[in-house]
Amino acid sequence: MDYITGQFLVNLLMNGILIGLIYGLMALGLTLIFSVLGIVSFAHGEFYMIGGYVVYYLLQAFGNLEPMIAILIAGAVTFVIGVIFELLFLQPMGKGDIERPGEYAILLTFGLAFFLQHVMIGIVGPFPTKVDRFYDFAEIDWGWLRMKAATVWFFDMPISSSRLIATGVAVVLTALMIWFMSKTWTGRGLQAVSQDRQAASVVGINPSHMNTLAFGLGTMLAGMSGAALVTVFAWVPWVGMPASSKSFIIIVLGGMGSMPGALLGGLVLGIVESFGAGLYPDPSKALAYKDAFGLLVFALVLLVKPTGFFGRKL
Amino acid sequence: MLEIKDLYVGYYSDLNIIQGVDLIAREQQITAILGANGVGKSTLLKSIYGFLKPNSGEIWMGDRRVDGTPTHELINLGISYIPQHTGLFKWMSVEENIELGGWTFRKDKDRLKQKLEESYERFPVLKEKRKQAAGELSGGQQRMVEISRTLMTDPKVILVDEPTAGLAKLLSQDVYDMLTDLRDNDGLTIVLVDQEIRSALKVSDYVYVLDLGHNHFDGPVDENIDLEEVFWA
Amino acid sequence: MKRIPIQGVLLVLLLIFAFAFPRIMQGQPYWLYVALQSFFWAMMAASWALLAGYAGQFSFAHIAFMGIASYTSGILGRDLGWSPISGIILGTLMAGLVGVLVGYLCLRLRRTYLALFTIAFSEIVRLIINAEHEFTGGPMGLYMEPLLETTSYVPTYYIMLVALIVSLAIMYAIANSRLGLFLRSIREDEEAAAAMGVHVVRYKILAFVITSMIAGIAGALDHHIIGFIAPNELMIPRMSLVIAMAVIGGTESLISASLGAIFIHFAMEWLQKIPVPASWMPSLRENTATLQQFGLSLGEGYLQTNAWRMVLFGLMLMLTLRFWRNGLIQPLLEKIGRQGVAEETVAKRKFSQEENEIEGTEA
Amino acid sequence: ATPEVIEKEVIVTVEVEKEVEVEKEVVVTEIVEVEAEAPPVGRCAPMDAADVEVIKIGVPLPMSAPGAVGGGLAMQYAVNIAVDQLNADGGVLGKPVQPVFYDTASLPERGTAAMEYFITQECVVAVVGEYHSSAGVAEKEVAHKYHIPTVFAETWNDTITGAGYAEVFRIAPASSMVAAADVNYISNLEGIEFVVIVTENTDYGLPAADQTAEALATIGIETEIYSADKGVADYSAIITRIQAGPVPDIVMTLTTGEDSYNFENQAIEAGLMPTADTICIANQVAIQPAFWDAVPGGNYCSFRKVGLVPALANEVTQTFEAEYRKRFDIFPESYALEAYDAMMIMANAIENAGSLDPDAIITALEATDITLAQGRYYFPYGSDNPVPDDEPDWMWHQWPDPAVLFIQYFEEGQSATDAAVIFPEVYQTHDTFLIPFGETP
Amino acid sequence: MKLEIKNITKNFGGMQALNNVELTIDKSEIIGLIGPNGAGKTTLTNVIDGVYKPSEGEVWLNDERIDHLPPYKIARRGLGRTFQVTRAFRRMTVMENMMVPAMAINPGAKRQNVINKAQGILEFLTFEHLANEYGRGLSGGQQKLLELARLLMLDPDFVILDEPFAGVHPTLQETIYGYIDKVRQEGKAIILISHDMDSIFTLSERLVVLDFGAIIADGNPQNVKQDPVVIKAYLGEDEEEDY
Ligand SMILES: Nc1ncnc2c1ncn2[C@@H]1O[C@H](COP(=O)(O)OP(=O)(O)OP(=O)(O)O)[C@@H](O)[C@H]1O
Ligand SMILES: Nc1ncnc2c1ncn2[C@@H]1O[C@H](COP(=O)(O)OP(=O)(O)OP(=O)(O)O)[C@@H](O)[C@H]1O
Ligand SMILES: [Mg+2]
Ligand SMILES: [Mg+2]
Repeated sequence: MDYITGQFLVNLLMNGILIGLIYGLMALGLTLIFSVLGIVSFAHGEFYMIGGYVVYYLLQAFGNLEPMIAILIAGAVTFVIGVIFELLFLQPMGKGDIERPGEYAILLTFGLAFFLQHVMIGIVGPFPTKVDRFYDFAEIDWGWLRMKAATVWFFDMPISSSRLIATGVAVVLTALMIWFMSKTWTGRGLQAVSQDRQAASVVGINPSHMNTLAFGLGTMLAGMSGAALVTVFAWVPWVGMPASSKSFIIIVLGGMGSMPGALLGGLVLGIVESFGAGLYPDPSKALAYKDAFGLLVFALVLLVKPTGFFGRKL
Repeated sequence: MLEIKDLYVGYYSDLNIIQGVDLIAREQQITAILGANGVGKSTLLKSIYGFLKPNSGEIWMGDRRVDGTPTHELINLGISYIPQHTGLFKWMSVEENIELGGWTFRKDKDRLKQKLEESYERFPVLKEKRKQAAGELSGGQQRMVEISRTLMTDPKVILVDEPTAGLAKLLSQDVYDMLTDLRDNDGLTIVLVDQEIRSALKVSDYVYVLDLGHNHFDGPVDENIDLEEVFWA
Repeated sequence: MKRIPIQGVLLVLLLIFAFAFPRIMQGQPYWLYVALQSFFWAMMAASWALLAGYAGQFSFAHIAFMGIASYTSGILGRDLGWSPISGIILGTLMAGLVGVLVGYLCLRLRRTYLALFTIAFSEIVRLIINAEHEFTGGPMGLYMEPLLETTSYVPTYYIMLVALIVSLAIMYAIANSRLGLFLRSIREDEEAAAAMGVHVVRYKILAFVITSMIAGIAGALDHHIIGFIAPNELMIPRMSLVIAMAVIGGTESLISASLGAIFIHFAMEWLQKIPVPASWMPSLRENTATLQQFGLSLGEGYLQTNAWRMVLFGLMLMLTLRFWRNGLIQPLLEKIGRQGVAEETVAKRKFSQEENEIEGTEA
Repeated sequence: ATPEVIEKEVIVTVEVEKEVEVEKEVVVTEIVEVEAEAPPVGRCAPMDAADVEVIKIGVPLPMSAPGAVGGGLAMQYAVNIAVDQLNADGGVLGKPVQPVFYDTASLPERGTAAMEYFITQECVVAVVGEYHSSAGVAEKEVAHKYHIPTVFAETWNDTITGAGYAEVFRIAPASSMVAAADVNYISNLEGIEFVVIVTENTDYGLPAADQTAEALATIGIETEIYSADKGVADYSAIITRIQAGPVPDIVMTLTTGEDSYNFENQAIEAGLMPTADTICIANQVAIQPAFWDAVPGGNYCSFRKVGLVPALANEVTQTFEAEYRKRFDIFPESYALEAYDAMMIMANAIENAGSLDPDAIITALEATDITLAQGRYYFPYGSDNPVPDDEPDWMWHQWPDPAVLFIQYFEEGQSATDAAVIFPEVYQTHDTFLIPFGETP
Repeated sequence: MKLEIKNITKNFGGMQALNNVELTIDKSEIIGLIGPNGAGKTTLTNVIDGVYKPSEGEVWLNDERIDHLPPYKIARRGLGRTFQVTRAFRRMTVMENMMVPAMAINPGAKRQNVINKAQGILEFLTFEHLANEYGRGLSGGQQKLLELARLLMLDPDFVILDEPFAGVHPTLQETIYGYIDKVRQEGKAIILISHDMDSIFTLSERLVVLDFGAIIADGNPQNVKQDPVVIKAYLGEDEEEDY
């Protein structure tokens, strides 16, 4: 236990915050889908996976493509796939033909997850690939802040630069989404549908379109987060499965359907996992239980406050 | 204005709830649709408003045939619907709720602003509460928001389903006053489904009584109206 | 009403077929083995259908109960030398006990929240079994003493078949008793049910206990037959498979759900290779290299799908849900057996209308 | 296939009836004997190659979750390469060879199903393959039950061969062998006192880590094991934790695939390894070019490789590698090489046996002496030469020398072929057990 | 037959829905409970019924404290209520809907007896032709009737009717009047919540008025009707009676 020092705890916290923002990025799209369609997509991670691969192959083909553009293209690709899927399979749900849409959607997206994942295995093969960090940092040394191409030291605490970039993307995307949802007409239309479908159609909003749009935007965000994170993690066709389960946890922690909630939920999860794994007495099991710590907090939150931190009260 | 010809609608393929109903909602009048429970009044409204697809028959709006038109497009034709239970966006502010009523002309900022002002003039309470979440309002105020939202689009016809069920007397009086006001001052055509037969008769100009899927009785509301037929069940 | 016997006749035929199966499949132990595994899935799917379809508890914890019972029995056998039978009994009780706990914790959770909570529960169970390998065998798995000292699948086939029939009978009785009625009323509206005097807490927990015990006994039996269990079997995709089976069969009927499971299990086996018309073979053979590139391979008159099997499965699940929303088997059974409620209502309504009309003309 | 089965059964019952006629008291024991000796009903492979059109060989592999799909698909492709080569050379016993694949998904239950399917439905003559021990342990039982010769390609669990079944052979190392090799290497380094092992929580990783730790303890080296579930993408918490403790002399990665890349990359970015004080031993997937994309700072990491040095690859290896690259464009992993070799060994044994009789094939397998992609294969202990008391049980039908090499990169982006072989001494390319951090040999 | 509501307060977050409500009912009578929308009438029902736990105060039924009992126990002690917003079991038939309360309170009940009883009630409420219709296939008014039908199956000694007339056709309202009369004659107590003043004044023997969660009047209907506070809060000035 003598390894537990102040510096150690600060490092754990810092790790937790960074990975937490990244987790938040993963969950952003899922929370949008949940808020409008009222469903959890089990294929969320697969769109995340596809986003990553799109960037990988784009950068393979056009080596000097601006990475941020690659991220946008990845978003466009997953948007299209999401829209097609929604039109083919989720539309009857919007029409109110489905008795229990939540469960219907869980199963349907589970089938989609299977489908996408194994098709990708067939196409790209099962071996891990990865994209190197998008940008090299300039070299500086100010004592408290040192930077090198791949790593930044903040008060002697090493932080990977690709993670920093990904968290930057996370914050920007979340801000954009919040702005979009509250300030644009389309965003308000989405909100309206999420709160009362019938009323929305009574004012002239086409709820089916909004459903399609929301699902597409959700998968787009999933794709973009994958695109940003393919520099952080090694990529395989099944990389989406843990991303999905993390996202489930996060949207519940943050309050289903809340955008800032997604980031906050991600932070909580990241910090809990970090401290759990850092402080669990038996080192050989510390990491084995890392997911369990998150799940435990998740279960507790569900039991104590099912609406999450940012959940709607009414 | 709104005309229904020999309409057949149902929930199962081989059973029509509405079996050959004919109905005309005359311009600038309140047309009441009455009848026992389960005769198909709500079903009729739902089919006019595109939630249910007619099996046969026609629905005309002016000289345009509208059966089969999706709900969100009807609004462009000037038909609006106030369902029985309030359908507000509970977590949005009052102002956002009313503004969303202007969805179909959302690009036209000036018109939006003007219509919003009109709503506030009609219901000054709402102006005070405009930043409050709609779900926190009392039942009557929620009705006001809903009506304001419906009026944003300048509809020609409004369909209203049991607007006062469960409303306190004072409030339901307000609602009926509002309906007559809309007819008299804004020139709207109103189709009213109600079980509050007495109150409905007081405000309406023409009444239809339905019997299990059929027309049973209809006639203008005046001193000569056959009350027996209206209360028939 | 008079058509109900058809369903009964079908059931009897089905039973006769099931009991005769080992004779029909004599010398084909593979199909016997597949069948006995399918009974395991059928028990899982049917008990899940009781929990989700009747009681409305869309839970992912079922696979964990299966695992808890199996591991309990396996560990008792390994450390204390308990016989499989006593192990299975205690394991089942253990699953029931944990069922009480989970049922209790889930009291306040509905729908998607319940699904997510139970996923978390299942994962925690699996992670613990995986991590505490000194005790559970961890990822290396745990040997389970064989149920019978025989390599033939005939006796084990009958054991699983009887287990399935008995558990179905029990669940059928439950579903059609007061308990079933209460469970459905709870599914529809808990508060209203409570206001009518239904002891919601008790019945909800009871639903968890009963179904998790059936999952438990299915798992413990099956793993004593396999002789081995590994934590991988508790993974969420396997639970999703159970749910898919029940849904494809139809969640509101136990028989449908179990037939769905048997059907899917056989279909998944069958999908290992799909037959190809002889006329295709030459052109396929020319492209063997390409096929191999994508993980497909050729046999005589068939194509081995291997990894693509899962793609087909995903597609099948999506299409079934989309186009046969009540499952594949349940509507079939309803068609054969009984007029739908809708039709009955239609008839009655028409009748009452006619009566009205007659009265009308008389008056 | 079915008609043969029925015939067989008839024979068995007739025999029993005959006994009954002879004498009642003997009957009981006789029946038992007959039943015990009769091959279990269902096995349908013929004994004579003349009776078949193709010789079928079963190949159980994980091709869906929770199995390691990557391993399964690579091995499937490798087996196909082997079969194509065999058939191009005229097949076995003049008949073409046909592999029959089955997805076992790392589950024991699927393993049993696979074997039953191969043996009773497809009438395979032999079985080769499997990646996961968890499925393998179940498969070996069925192989034993039907007396079907089986060569396991990549299942490390000691008990696979430890059970001593006549039918079961293995060309992958037993996990104890790998642990021994690790310890052997580490004991050759100087000043090693504290080793950190990061392992995955699987049937491969945990036993490997435990055995290594145990063996290191015998030479006085302290170890600390961190185990993680597959798919844990973020290792920062325990990297921080390792850094907070005493500086390890070695950090050894026993996670596989993308997980190892993630750990190594994060550990390197955090400055945990490799440093002047800490040696980095990466997982064997470091052999792939993708390693440099995934772990850009991975220079001076060494990794363990089972099988021949790329530089020393023989002709078979090279031909195979060329074929393999057509699909995956990467250097074949050891399990791909093993799958290829396993199929070749089996074909060779059938050819030598001159018949499809399992006993003949097993005898031929025991007499294997052939050089393939991974080196020269032979099985020192078998029915003629039982495992001696001073050797562990799992040496039964076990290929004793899968080469376990340590290779180290010393230039960024270096190809595995150019990297330095540092252990064992015989293969050393730079006369050293370790190229110190930052130095060029 | 005694229901005592002692000093009940109920808060939702910062909102006080009930404020020190005191009410005693100790003989079989029909009590009209009225008040503006949002006054707390339904909330009071829910507190009595055990759906909500009161923030403060106690509820006693026949000298037993019931405010901490779960709803099903309260139902079994003979207190039944209907829901203002109807809550039919949507995927169960009308018959099954009605079997639930009967079987829940009487474990030994014979299925056939229950069905017979239900049949009788359905006839009484004139929708026996819908016995096999699913709950979701009922019209708004029919769902109201189903609420009542289930209550009849429960056969409680103490009945709370929350807006039984809203959306129900006048002819059927008469039927419900008939039911209320019958129950009254059996010596049971009824709390009737309604905004339909005609019905309230016709039926009730005692009137309780809630406003902002507090009782502002309690007594003889004729007196309450004249109470200026009540008129201001709820009834309004123009008391006209036609038809
Ligand atoms: N979703 C549905 N599925 C099947 N049948 C339905 C459905 N909704 C209504 N019905 C049937 O249609 C008939 C008419 O229903 P509708 O709701 O139109 O009645 P209504 O005239 O509005 O009655 P009320 O005054 O009680 O609201 C009812 O008898 C009911 O059984
Ligand atoms: N679950 C709840 N959470 C928060 N506030 C609530 C809740 N239930 C009721 N309220 C609030 O309590 C107040 C009283 O509501 P209640 O339903 O008891 O009114 P009521 O007298 O029955 O009105 P109505 O005549 O419209 O049915 C209202 O302001 C309502 O918004
Ligand atoms: Mg209606
Ligand atoms: Mg109320």
